[in-house]
Amino acid sequence: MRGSISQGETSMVMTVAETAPRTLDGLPAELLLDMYYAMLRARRLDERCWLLHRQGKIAFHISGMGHEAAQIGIAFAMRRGEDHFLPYYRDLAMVLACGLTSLDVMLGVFGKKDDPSSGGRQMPEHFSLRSKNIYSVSSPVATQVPQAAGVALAEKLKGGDRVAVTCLGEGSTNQGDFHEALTWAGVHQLPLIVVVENNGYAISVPMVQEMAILHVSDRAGAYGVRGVTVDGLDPIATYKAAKESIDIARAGRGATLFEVRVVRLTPHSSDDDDTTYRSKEDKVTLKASDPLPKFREHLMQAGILTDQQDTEFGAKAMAEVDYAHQTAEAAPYPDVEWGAGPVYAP
Amino acid sequence: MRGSISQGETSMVMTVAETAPRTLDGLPAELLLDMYYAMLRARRLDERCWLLHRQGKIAFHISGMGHEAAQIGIAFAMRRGEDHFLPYYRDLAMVLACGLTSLDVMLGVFGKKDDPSSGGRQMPEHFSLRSKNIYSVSSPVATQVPQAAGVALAEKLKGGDRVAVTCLGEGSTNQGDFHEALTWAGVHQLPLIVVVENNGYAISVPMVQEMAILHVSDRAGAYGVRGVTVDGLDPIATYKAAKESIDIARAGRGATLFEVRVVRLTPHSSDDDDTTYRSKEDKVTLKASDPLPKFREHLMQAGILTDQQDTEFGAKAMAEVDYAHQTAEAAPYPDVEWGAGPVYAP
Amino acid sequence: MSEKTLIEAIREAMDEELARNSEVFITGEDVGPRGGVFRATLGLFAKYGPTRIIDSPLAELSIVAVGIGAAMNGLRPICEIQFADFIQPAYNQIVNEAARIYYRTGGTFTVPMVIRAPYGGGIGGGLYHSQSIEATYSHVPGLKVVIPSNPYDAKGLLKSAIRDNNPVLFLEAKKGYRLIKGEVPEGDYTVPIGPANVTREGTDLTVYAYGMMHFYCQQAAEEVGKEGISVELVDLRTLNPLDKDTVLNSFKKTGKALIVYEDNRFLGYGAEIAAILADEGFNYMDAPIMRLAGPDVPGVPYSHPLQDWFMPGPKKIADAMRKLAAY
Amino acid sequence: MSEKTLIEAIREAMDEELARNSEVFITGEDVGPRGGVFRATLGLFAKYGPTRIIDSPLAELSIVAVGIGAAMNGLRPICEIQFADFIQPAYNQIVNEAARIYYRTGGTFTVPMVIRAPYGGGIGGGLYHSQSIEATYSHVPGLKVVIPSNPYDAKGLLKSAIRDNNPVLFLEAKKGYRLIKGEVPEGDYTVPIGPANVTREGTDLTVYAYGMMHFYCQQAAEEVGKEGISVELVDLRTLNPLDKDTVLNSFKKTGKALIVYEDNRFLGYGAEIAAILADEGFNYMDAPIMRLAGPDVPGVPYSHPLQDWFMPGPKKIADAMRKLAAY
Ligand SMILES: Cc1ncc(C[n+]2csc(CCOP(=O)(O)OP(=O)(O)O)c2C)c(N)n1
Ligand SMILES: Cc1ncc(C[n+]2csc(CCOP(=O)(O)OP(=O)(O)O)c2C)c(N)n1
Ligand SMILES: [Mg+2]
Ligand SMILES: [Mg+2]
Repeated sequence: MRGSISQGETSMVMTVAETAPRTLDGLPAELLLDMYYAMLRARRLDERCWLLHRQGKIAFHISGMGHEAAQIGIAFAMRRGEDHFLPYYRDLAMVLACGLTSLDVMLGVFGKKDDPSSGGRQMPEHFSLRSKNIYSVSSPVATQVPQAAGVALAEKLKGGDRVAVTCLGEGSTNQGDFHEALTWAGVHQLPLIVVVENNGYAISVPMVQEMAILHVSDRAGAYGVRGVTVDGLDPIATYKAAKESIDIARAGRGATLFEVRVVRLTPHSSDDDDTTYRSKEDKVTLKASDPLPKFREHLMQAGILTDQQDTEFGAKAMAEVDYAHQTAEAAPYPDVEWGAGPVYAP
Repeated sequence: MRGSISQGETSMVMTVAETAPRTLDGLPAELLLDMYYAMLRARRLDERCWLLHRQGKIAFHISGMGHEAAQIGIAFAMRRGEDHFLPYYRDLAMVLACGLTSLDVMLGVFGKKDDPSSGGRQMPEHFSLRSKNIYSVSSPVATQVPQAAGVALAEKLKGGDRVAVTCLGEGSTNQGDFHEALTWAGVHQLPLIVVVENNGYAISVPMVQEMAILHVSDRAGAYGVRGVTVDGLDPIATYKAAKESIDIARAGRGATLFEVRVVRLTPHSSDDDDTTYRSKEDKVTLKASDPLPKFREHLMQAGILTDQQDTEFGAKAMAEVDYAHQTAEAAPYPDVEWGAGPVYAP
Repeated sequence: MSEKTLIEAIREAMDEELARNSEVFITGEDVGPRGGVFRATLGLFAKYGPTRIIDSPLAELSIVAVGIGAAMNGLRPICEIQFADFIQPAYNQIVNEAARIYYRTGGTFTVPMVIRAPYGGGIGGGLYHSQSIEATYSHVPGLKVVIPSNPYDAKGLLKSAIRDNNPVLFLEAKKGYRLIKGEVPEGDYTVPIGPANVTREGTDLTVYAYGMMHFYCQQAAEEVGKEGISVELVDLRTLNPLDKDTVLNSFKKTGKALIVYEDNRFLGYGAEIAAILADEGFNYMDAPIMRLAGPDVPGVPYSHPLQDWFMPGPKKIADAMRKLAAY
Repeated sequence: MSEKTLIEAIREAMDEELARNSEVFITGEDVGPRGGVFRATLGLFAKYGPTRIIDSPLAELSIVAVGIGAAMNGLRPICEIQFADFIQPAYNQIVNEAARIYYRTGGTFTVPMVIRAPYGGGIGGGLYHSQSIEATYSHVPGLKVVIPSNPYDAKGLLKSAIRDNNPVLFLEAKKGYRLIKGEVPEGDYTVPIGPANVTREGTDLTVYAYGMMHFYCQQAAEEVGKEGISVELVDLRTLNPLDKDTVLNSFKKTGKALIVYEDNRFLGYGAEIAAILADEGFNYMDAPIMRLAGPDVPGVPYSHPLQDWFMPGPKKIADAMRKLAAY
């Protein structure tokens, strides 16, 4: 199978005005603009998928809207494309930041032959990209967490300095897989970050029905690992906390259970209808939490982002998404022989 | 199948000297002597099983020696035979206290037809006794814990006032089953006591290889349930703490993760040889922790137990064990048709 | 009597049993206000409240294990697994626990519970929303495995399952939830767990199927019937314990057997039917015992040309019928 | 060359592969200083230390999942499961994960790992220390399943499994660990995963078996040979993917088949062999395809009369051979 397809993707070279401030909250403007663009692009791509679904052009989509700030904060704290990353289905912004292209994602969404994650074998949002150490998303939740412990253990045994980062939802922390993974993380002081993207719901089930604690990071004490909760609507706070956790892990000083509080701006997936369990008012409140306009505002107020720059970013993102969408739509389906295998590696 | 066989078992009517003190550590002498006898009897039965194994008369034994004080402390805090009890294989003292007889146990050890736990279908120490709400021990560890959550949930749904008590070893808390059970316990504030009999080893693996925490009760915080650690070598301390936890559970105020620190005086089972992982010195230290002579000493010093009484207890226990052993050894094996089923309940 | 879909029949069975017996309760992911992701429990939360319809944590092992415990303590849980694919974390609790407790306690403890799970492919679900799990679980003595092929049976069999004193895995063809319709009487009736059903009489060959594949086999039998091929169709319905008599009797009549299932072929359910026929039906064999099944790849692939390639359907089935008839 | 037991051969294979390739490591319960409860890893901790021989927490799901992760990140884990019975908590990780990762990533990720587990009854282990799990796992495309029947094959097959780029479930007949002895060459050699082995040539009937049952079949074949019954014995060795050619070729020669396995009969491994023969071997069938297997009860009962009743052994096998020969 194929590698990642980058043709037609524009690089993220930034043109920051000479006069703009060079740092904000201790972070360089270039980094912040990169982060902003990464969030924006993910959002545009995500929106396009919903549109394609409404148009009946794709069969399924599951979305990361509302999670982007957290994901980008974490991704930018990693050695992206080198550190091991075991994502879950909401990690669109994060896999884009780590090396999948918009076209790669769209090829998966359309189930096309050149989808680098699976060649059309897996459902949309079941990301993977071997060349960038993005491991394969599975559907049964939380299975990736003890696998990530294994990836981290191997790293330690090999004497490497990569960390393993894995993500899951707060509801999924109820699976035995999570528990067993954290146990290994504690016993072996693994270079592992277990990110819990806590959006308060497991499909329709609110957190209070899922667990009798306020913070998922409270679970860290059960395993002798660090526990951290950050505001995942704030990419800067997330970035800083993630950086610290990753540095600790890389230095061989152990794992962190890293909770980011986020919001799920959409229904669970394109198959879901959330009107039975979220009121209209709730959804209005939700919109107000959207991390993307918040971050835009923050950067603009600091003079890091200008209106013009934002318009340029928007246009660039749209161009990329258009290209990805059109190319993927026109791309060929897999040949039927591709269904048959190979089932076993040589 | 049969109920529990009590013929030949003597009741535990105590003959305490008129002059003896009536309480110790706030507990009545009668209770303490009952507890002492219960520990003693379990020990004698346990020892006999080891002997029978060395003589080649039985194929397997797994022992509770060193756990008796904890088990008896907890059992006596329960409504024995009424509260739901989901034991594990080391709970010999506790199942005896809750309603299995020595003969019942011996019938199981010999794999005989009238074994009330399984009719000889299960291995020794896979206790159960429907009439006393002693649920069935399985071999895969920790499976009983989420089942106990279900028992407790049913109790709550039915509006009953029985609590569910379940036991497992500290190593077994690493299974996903434990994690998922405690999650339910927290969310539904279940009338459940999860007892962890922490003897510091899972077969050969010391606790430090099993988890990166000092107290298993530290895990309670992950679930929003109470966490308690007590000295399981002290039956009085265990009794009091267990009573409090059970009262809370019965009052509908939630579950407790109840850790008892105990010692495993024997190898893991009759199949084990612990010389590869425990030094001779360790074993000497271990012996000094034996809760049975400690409790005897404590009661004697307080004048609750006399030498004569102790001798009488010893003789009674031996008589019971002799009877159980001889009767069980002479008892018939199951007919082969009993292997075939029934497989399904009518 | 009125026409209902498969899922409506299932919902009706649960609704009536909840009303009939206060020991019955439902738990699973999103079964409460959401009414289940397939809406099988729609309206039941509003009707029976949060002590009868309990949204579980996202943890299948515990959904089953809590069910086992509740069943041992006198209730009759219906545990919903969101997709059959996600039952696997509970495998140990089902196989080592639920299925064995009655036997291992010498019959003193029973585990009256139902585990419902939507199974099967053809709905664009990819590897993990398409699985057929019946063979794996039918290999487990102590567990009953039931798959209805139509709404009438679905209601009647589910009621029997809820009243059964054993653990029953009740598998529902999700592809057929809204596609398969049929007459369903109002009110109480049951269909017994055990007997298979000869849903079409014929003389040339016997086709064995269940669930969604039975639905397709009916269409295919109709089709080849026009060409003069007389197909006898056996709807197995209860996969474990199997109604061997009905299986053998039909074979004695036709001497030719085709078994259709969408699970992977190798060691799929049809293997046992074939093995039984090759032993106890040897004297009646007029042709090779044929199986039409899913190919031996690790799951139903997502992309629709690949999914079409994987799934048996009326056309492939009709072809297999023709081939066997011509033998 | 010297005579070794089954378990010595297994230990030797691991020892040599650990020495040969630094990517190989072992994890599992009590595999360290204790050397495993069956002593399969005895001495390896002392030799290779705690970074190559890792005592795991008591949690099988994670033993397998950590193995998967380590394998994806370039190592070659050997995961020891203490008893096959206790592999079930890891079912989801094996079936939904290990077996599917290569396929679901379009071949970009591989999972080169071995899961070793002692299986089978007859050792007084009761329901939970006696299980045969090969049928359940052989139904899983993407996973390889191997069961050696003698020390020579055990060493050679285990080495192949460790070098294989796929997940391999390597099942060891615990009853045979010390009972089965044979010549094992010093040093490196492999036995390929895949080919079955005709371990005895014969003309009257073919017996298919593996692991412990193959051992007993050899004894039974010897016995009935004295009575003039000529048994061809096929040791399947690799259960998935199956060597269908060898299976069919022997059947074409004898026209009679007996499949022996100790797992529950219904949907046990023999069902697939029977189904293949009843289809592709139809033209050669001279008798019913017979199976001798464990009865369909929820486990091997403990008490020895019950265990004897459950287990197939040389006597029962010889009787089945006689019956089939006489058909
Ligand atoms: C083992 C398993 N059970 C059930 C499902 C169905 N399912 C998919 S996502 C989901 C909810 C996940 O909630 P959470 O972990 O909070 O993540 P979120 O979707 O909110 O990001 C469920 C129940 C699944 N994928 N896997
Ligand atoms: C799922 C499972 N895996 C492995 C075993 C084998 N085994 C039996 S007891 C035991 C150790 C248990 O240790 P712990 O939980 O600390 O209890 P203890 O025996 O020390 O009381 C092991 C590994 C088992 N019975 N079940
Ligand atoms: Mg969530
Ligand atoms: Mg222990």
